[in-house]
Amino acid sequence: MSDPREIGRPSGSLAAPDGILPAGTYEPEVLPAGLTRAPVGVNALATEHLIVNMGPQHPSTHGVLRVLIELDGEEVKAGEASVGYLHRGIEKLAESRRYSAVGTLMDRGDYISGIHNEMAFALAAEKLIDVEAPRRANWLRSLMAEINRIASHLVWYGPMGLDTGAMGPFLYAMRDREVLLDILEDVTGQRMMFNYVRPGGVLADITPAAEKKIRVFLETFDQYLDEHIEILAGNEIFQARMRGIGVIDRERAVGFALTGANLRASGLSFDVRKDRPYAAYSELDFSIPVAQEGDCFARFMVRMEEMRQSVRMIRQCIDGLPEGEFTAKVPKVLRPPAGEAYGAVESPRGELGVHLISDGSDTPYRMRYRPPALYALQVGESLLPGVLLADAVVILGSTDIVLGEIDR
Amino acid sequence: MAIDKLTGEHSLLFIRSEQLFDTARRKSLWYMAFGIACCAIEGLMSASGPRFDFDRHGVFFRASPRQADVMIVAGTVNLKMAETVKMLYDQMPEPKWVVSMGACANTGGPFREYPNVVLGVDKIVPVDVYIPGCPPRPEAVQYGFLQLMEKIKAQTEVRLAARRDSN
Amino acid sequence: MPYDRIVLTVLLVLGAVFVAATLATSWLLSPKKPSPEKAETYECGAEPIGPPWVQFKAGYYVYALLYVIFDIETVFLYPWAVTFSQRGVGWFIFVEMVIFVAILLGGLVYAWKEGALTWR
Amino acid sequence: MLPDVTVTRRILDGVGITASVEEVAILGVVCRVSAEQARTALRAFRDSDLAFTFMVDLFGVDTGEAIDVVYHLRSLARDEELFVKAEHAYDSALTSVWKVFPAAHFPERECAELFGLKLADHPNPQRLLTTDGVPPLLRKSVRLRGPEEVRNR
Repeated sequence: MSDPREIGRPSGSLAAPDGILPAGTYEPEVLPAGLTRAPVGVNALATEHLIVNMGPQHPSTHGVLRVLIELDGEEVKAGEASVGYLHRGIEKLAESRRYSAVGTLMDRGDYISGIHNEMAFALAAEKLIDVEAPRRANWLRSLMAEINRIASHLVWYGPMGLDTGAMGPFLYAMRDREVLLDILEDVTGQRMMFNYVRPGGVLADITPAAEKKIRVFLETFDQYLDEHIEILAGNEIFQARMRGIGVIDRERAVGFALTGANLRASGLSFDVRKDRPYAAYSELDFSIPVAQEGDCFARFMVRMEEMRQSVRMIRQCIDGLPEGEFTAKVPKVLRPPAGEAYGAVESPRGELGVHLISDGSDTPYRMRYRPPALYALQVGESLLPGVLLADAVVILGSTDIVLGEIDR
Repeated sequence: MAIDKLTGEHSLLFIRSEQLFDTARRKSLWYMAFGIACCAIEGLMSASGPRFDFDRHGVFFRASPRQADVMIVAGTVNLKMAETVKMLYDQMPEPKWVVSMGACANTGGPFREYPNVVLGVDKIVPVDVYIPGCPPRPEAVQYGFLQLMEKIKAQTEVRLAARRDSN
Repeated sequence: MPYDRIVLTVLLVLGAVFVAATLATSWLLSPKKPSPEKAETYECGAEPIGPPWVQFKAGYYVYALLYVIFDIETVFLYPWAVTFSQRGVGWFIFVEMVIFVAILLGGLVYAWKEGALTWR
Repeated sequence: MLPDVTVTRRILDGVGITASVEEVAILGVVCRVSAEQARTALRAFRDSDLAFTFMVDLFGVDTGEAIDVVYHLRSLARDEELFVKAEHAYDSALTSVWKVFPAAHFPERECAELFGLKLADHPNPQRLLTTDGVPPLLRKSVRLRGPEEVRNR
């Protein structure tokens, strides 16, 4: 029997020694940058690295993300994210859609928080045609956005429990999310692809049935939220898995252009709702949760606290909903004058911006969709070297990435 | 089946057993958690969540294709994803079925004009049940699975009828 | 044959038959359609990169070894615990078992100090 | 909210770049630079007292005769925003500003791939979103599929 190490060594050509491995599974000649195979000529105790695909179909990559991980036993030596498995050309298709129809494309960008996407596009379009949405429309927008934010945070919170090995929180999260989806469906008519926020205002007014459901939700959710925090955050195994893992310091956060809860967990309190107020956020009183450590647990607690603030805002929106029109007089086919505008929104994943360039025709000339999750993935990828494999999963989960937004 | 080697492919003895096995297969269709896009959140997460509970139909998600009977293609399949879909389909053990969920997987959906999107997953793998909608409601996904169970039962009848005529 | 011998043989026979029966049924009844694509290693739907037969980290092997040692120790504890109360002179047997466990614990402490249990 | 135009022009002159800096109607202050000077301009803005340390976004626009790569900068300290546009000819090279703003790693790969530019001194110059052989899709010259092609799929 020849030396077993010899069998595994790639012998120049891609052909495998007979019978051990079918030819196809050998490594392609060009390795992705950043991944280096272990040095050839292994001395007695040194270990060779194994390149593993945490591939497109993986329960804990929150979508079709493929991460090539170079493993030395349990320790990740290098990692490279390969995206593009859900690239559907939202920006290119928007160039051939009318302004009222681009909202449907934006819903399917970050498919968990559709209201925020539509609002980003609506704000940019309104800046171009210089129309201000009426006050009631702005309050309805903030109300729906905060409901959508809690639903989106719950979709992040459930799998966060799964990533750290807790099956229970996922079911609690889905139970509360169904209540929110019912409210969204009553008002907008759809559970996920709302097409509710249009340039100039919103689609429809809030129905009394939805208002009653919101009040019922407000009474119970605070207690549920404490229950969520106690179940997961109080658990010391969860804390051991999250505290001190994936620390992002302030310079790395700014350098990698992080936004949203990821940035606020590293100590910088930049929030589009406070620094660039839109919709009704200037009239609502809410605080921005900021943590200093910048590790996975800080990101977790910042998002849980954001849900509590959203409940506070929903209560204010419901009680103080002003009277009046819910949409401004806007022509059915928008033809904004030639120009450029940038509209930004605080989506659950960060600052979601739409840079709209119009040339006077009824379809946008160019629409750039700023994906906050793409920058979160970049930081996640840069944190991988030197981390245990189980922690790599937790880091990617804690940055709350959605592949629909990264691939657009 | 291997036992058929002992008693011949069309043996009369095992007609009843095939129906028995298909009933067992119908009542426990395990799908491969293969969510690509928005349909995954609606069809896999919400449908298997506590409210629209999929488990009552015996439908449960499995992470790997080795233990899955059904492959749900929930989302848009683009050129980069096509090889993965084909590879995963090949790696599933027989008997296997494919459910194409959502307008994107059926025929390209709202992104059909984009050259990078494959116009429907049936260009890559044979599809048994198409579920319309963008995204289809969780009830629609469960109705799609019930139709798949009917289809499995119907396939067995067709095979048995063919066998009865041939003898 | 004395009564307990019969019980033991029946137990062994039943175990063997049960295992053989389940394996045989699944081999007989499951449809077999092998194909080269199906034989590929499943790596999340992507092409596996690099040969899997690499010189792997020894940590896993040491973990498994420690587990096997303590597994056998518990196997020895069972008969001792069952017969412990029936015998007259309990003390002697108790001290003997404590020595046995102590020796194994010595091994564990050595492994722990050598860093066999840490992952890095 | 808007940086002072004369201060911006002074920073650029300090680095030896004569570029047009003007205030566009809705957008804000836009500074046009040539492709080669893009990196030095960005480094100057980042290290200047205006402190544009946060790169919000990087994307391309096909303006018919060339490709405008737009760098959207933000100064967290002074809460100001600035757009730097660098004009690149078709199929020219996009020099990476990865050392100035690490956030530009992925967007540059995507912009180069969807607009058909080549990547110069980039840590991982591979395609980000599409597979090899897919044309530069965001260019105006690449058409979408027609209705009949979609109908008889």
